[in-house]
Amino acid sequence: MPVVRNGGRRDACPTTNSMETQTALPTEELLINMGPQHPSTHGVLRLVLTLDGERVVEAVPHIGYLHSSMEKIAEASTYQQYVPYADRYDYLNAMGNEFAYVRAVEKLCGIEVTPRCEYIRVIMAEMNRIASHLVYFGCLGLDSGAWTPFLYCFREREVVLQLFEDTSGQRLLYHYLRIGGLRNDLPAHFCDKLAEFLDYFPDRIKEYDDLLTYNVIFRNRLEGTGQLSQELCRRYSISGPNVRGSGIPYDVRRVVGYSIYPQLEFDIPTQEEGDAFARHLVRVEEMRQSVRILKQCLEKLPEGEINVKVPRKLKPVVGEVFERLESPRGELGCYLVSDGSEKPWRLHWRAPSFYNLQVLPELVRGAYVADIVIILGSIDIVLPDIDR
Amino acid sequence: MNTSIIYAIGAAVRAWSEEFCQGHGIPTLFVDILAWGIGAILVLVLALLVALFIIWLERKVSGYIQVRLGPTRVGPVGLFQTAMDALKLLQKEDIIPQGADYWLHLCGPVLVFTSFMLGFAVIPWDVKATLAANVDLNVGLLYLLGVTSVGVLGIVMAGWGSNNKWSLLGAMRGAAQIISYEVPLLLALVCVVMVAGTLSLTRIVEAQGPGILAWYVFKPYLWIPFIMFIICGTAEVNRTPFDLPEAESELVGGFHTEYSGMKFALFFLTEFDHMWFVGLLGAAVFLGGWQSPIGAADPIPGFVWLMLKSFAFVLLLQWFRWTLPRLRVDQLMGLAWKFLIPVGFIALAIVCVAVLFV
Amino acid sequence: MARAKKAITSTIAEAVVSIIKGHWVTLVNFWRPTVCERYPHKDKSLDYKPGPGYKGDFALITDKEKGRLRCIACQTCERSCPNGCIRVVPEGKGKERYPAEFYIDVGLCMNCGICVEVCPVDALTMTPDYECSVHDPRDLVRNIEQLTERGLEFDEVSRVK
Amino acid sequence: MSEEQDKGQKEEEAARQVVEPLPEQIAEALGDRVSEGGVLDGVVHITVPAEELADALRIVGFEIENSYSHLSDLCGVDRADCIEVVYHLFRPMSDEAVVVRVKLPRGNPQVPTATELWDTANWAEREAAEMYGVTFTGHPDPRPLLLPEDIQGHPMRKDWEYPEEHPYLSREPLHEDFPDVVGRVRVEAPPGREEEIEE
Repeated sequence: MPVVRNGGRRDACPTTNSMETQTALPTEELLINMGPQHPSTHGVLRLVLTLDGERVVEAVPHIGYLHSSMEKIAEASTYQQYVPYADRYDYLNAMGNEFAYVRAVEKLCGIEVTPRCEYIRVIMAEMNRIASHLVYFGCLGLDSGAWTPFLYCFREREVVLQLFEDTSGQRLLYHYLRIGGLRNDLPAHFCDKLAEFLDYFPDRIKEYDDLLTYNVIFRNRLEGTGQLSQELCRRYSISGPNVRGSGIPYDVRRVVGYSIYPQLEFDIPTQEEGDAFARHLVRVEEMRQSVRILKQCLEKLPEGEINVKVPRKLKPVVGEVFERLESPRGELGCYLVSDGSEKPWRLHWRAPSFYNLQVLPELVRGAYVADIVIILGSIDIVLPDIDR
Repeated sequence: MNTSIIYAIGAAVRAWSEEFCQGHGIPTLFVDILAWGIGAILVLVLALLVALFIIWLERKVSGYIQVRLGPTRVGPVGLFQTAMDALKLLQKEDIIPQGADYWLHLCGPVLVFTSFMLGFAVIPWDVKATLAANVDLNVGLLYLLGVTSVGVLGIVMAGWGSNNKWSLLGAMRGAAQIISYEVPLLLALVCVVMVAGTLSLTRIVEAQGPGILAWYVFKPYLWIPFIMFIICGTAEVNRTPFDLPEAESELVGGFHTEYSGMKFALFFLTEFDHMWFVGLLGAAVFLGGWQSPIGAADPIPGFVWLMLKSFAFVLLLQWFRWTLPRLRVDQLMGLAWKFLIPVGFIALAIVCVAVLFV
Repeated sequence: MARAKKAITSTIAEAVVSIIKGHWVTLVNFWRPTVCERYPHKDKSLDYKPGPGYKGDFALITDKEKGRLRCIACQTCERSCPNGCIRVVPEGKGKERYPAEFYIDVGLCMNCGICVEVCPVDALTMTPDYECSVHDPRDLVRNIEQLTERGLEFDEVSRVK
Repeated sequence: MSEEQDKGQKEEEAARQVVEPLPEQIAEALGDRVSEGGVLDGVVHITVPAEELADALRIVGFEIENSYSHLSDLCGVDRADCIEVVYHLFRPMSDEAVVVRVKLPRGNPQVPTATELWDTANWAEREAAEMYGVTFTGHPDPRPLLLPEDIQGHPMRKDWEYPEEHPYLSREPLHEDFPDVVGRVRVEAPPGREEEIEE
């Protein structure tokens, strides 16, 4: 009598079929905890895996280990005081988070910022996108067993972080954007240093591609792994490079056209295949597009004031606003409800990783254990972003 | 050069043993045991020292490849860093997890370490100098492969005995991988055996004659076996791109997850010594062992040449490790069974033809 | 959309080329200058100091002419700190108001710099000192003596130039 | 703030309060399911009663032409007099939004789940459920998501209070000068091993 395994999900594991008809050996599924302490879960994520040999039958993610009550803190602090907290939940995209929050508050208060300020904000956001994608690239290399790309990516990221440090005084959690402006203008050497970096960075991307992206082992690991169909994308509200890897050119920078993005020329890279390799290629291409955007920004960067006058006691009108922008991980939303007082009544982050991670059980079903880390890496999550 | 320093040391040890036994009235049977015992201790010490050096080298090579510095603090250019690490590991508490099988847990690393140390018995260090001084085992290659494959058992014991599911997965992968890759490795070596006409490692080296062009690696019909040997050798020592049994990003260390202190150090030493061992084997089989590249009239001792050649292999494996990502388990099996083994048979056929007609 | 399978010969050729390319990259980088520094063993060339405007440890600026702290103990920084890591104990009234005690818990601080920005008399600054490690978390609370001493080097608030 | 500015802001506020009527397409499709609705700053706001929510979401999200099928965000809001669940729907590849909201009583807020329409609502609903105490009827996996199992009440509600006693968190200040900074992690030895951890 054939043994029924996989909880009736036999179709998900095609290679085990022939084995089952031939042997009647009783086998057991292996229940195993991946995380919370695991090097490849990118933080403190716990996956409860049911394994059939090396095949995944079911994966249940457990989150909340890094929950830090970011939304409750917002209700207890004033609008200005919350800006440094906005850095802290998606720490790889601190500038982007500040950008989203500051834009939401400005929209609520009807504040128009100066053109130079907008340009500098976009420069910062795009530099942060490069830094974030570099971390992604290096970590995916680590997940797939290649150590060296990680160090190379961090070498280049170091340049970006140094520029951030010179500008904002911090390397990771900047608190550079202010409601109605910025902390300070760019330092004197900023534009030259950035232009120098932008000159050699595309060559370095090519080097990474030679080292990792087009390596045959890496390609074989990624191609066909974690197939994300357009239907899944819709059902799970996937956004960012993940959805673009499935052939949907959905980019909030283009769709909403916030800030000065409509005045800049850049492509939305897409790939049709929807597997981990497609998502990887999209991210690599996005780094090149960010370089393009940054070059245009440096060219067009207007002179002038960076700050507009904002009352120290900021009291927006009663109302609410949902501000979306494109973080490196996808659609970042900031839902802000004001009751007319100095403090936000309610702040909710539409965190891209939170929505993107939910699709993981669908993607890893039937895959190998080794594929889990690849799929997780290719979705590019940040755990504090999920738990907030 | 008919004799060598290593041979002279071996002969001196033997002479001393004979004298010692006669002087104390010990039966002559123990002369061999004493002489080989001293030789074995010398090789063990050498192997440990080389392992320390290779670990340092690995750190430095990886450091420079990754635009880092590697160890710099302990000793000149951090040379004593690994010795200090070994000391630290010696001091550490030996943790045995709850529910672990004590004896399996203990025997795993010991068996892994022992099995490949036995392989050093037949490595030809220099002219006429194996571990047993002038004794040459005529089935050396067979013995070597047989002894080293016992190490798989140690890995499985370690994985099963740890009572950890990740370790178990790592051990299963390790067993499958090492057994699979022994087949193409054997095919590659059989090609060499056919060309040399002997299973004795000493004779294989001797058959490669003096001078660089006589080495087997420069015979076109042995190129495919040579590349296969490199691939399978990397797989046998569980190094990237074949480090699936350990796979720190997937299995959190695999079969040695639960080990600490000296038992972990044994695994660690074994991995790096094993790498050197593969280098020695490769040097002996393909690069002419102790043979000098410029012919017989070379004043440099053959032992030095052997070391240089084996370290070239070690550096190559390190270069692989810090460049390539890891294969997935099904791709690993596919590479062995669907690609390397058919290619091995083709290579064997080519070598047959070459041996008959060249 | 699944990927198309390739012919085995082109796969092998591509594989070999890709692996050689990867090794070339690592070989090139082997000879590139390293980016690591032997922190905290500072060699002469590695004496890193962050630029002005760095949000490091705190200092209270002394008004050199009057020979007293600029701080007027208005407690604006205390009120505006998001984490509540500043305590100021004022003494005196009107123009004679000065801080008797000034505590900053650097362990609680998140280096946002709001306190420096809101200061009406530019009395508080953040310095480029980034080495704040201590063995006891209680030592992370800076008192007025430490803040004043550190501030003697500064005439103005450290700002990005 | 000067008077002029104040006046300007009030005018602006008044301008913002002008609500345009719902677009015909949505108004027709939803019929009398909508209890409140209008367009503010180009965003369609709809309030529906809890029992009509499932239908309303299906109609707006999938059945009308050019439907708003991208569920961008789902969250709860404490409105003092009621608990609100807010759904931010967007047209795919555009910035046109519909905000569907449902007002629920504070006592026993119940609302049908949206997981059948969007799988992504799964975690978002779990988060709203534990933070605001909203019961999503028909939810396939109604476990708590982010918070520890032993937490009392629903912390994002405005009337929630920090518990006096907590097993892991101490209310004692670390430093005497910061008496109100509490909530640091308390190191406590497990029972029977007290002597191993020294203060």
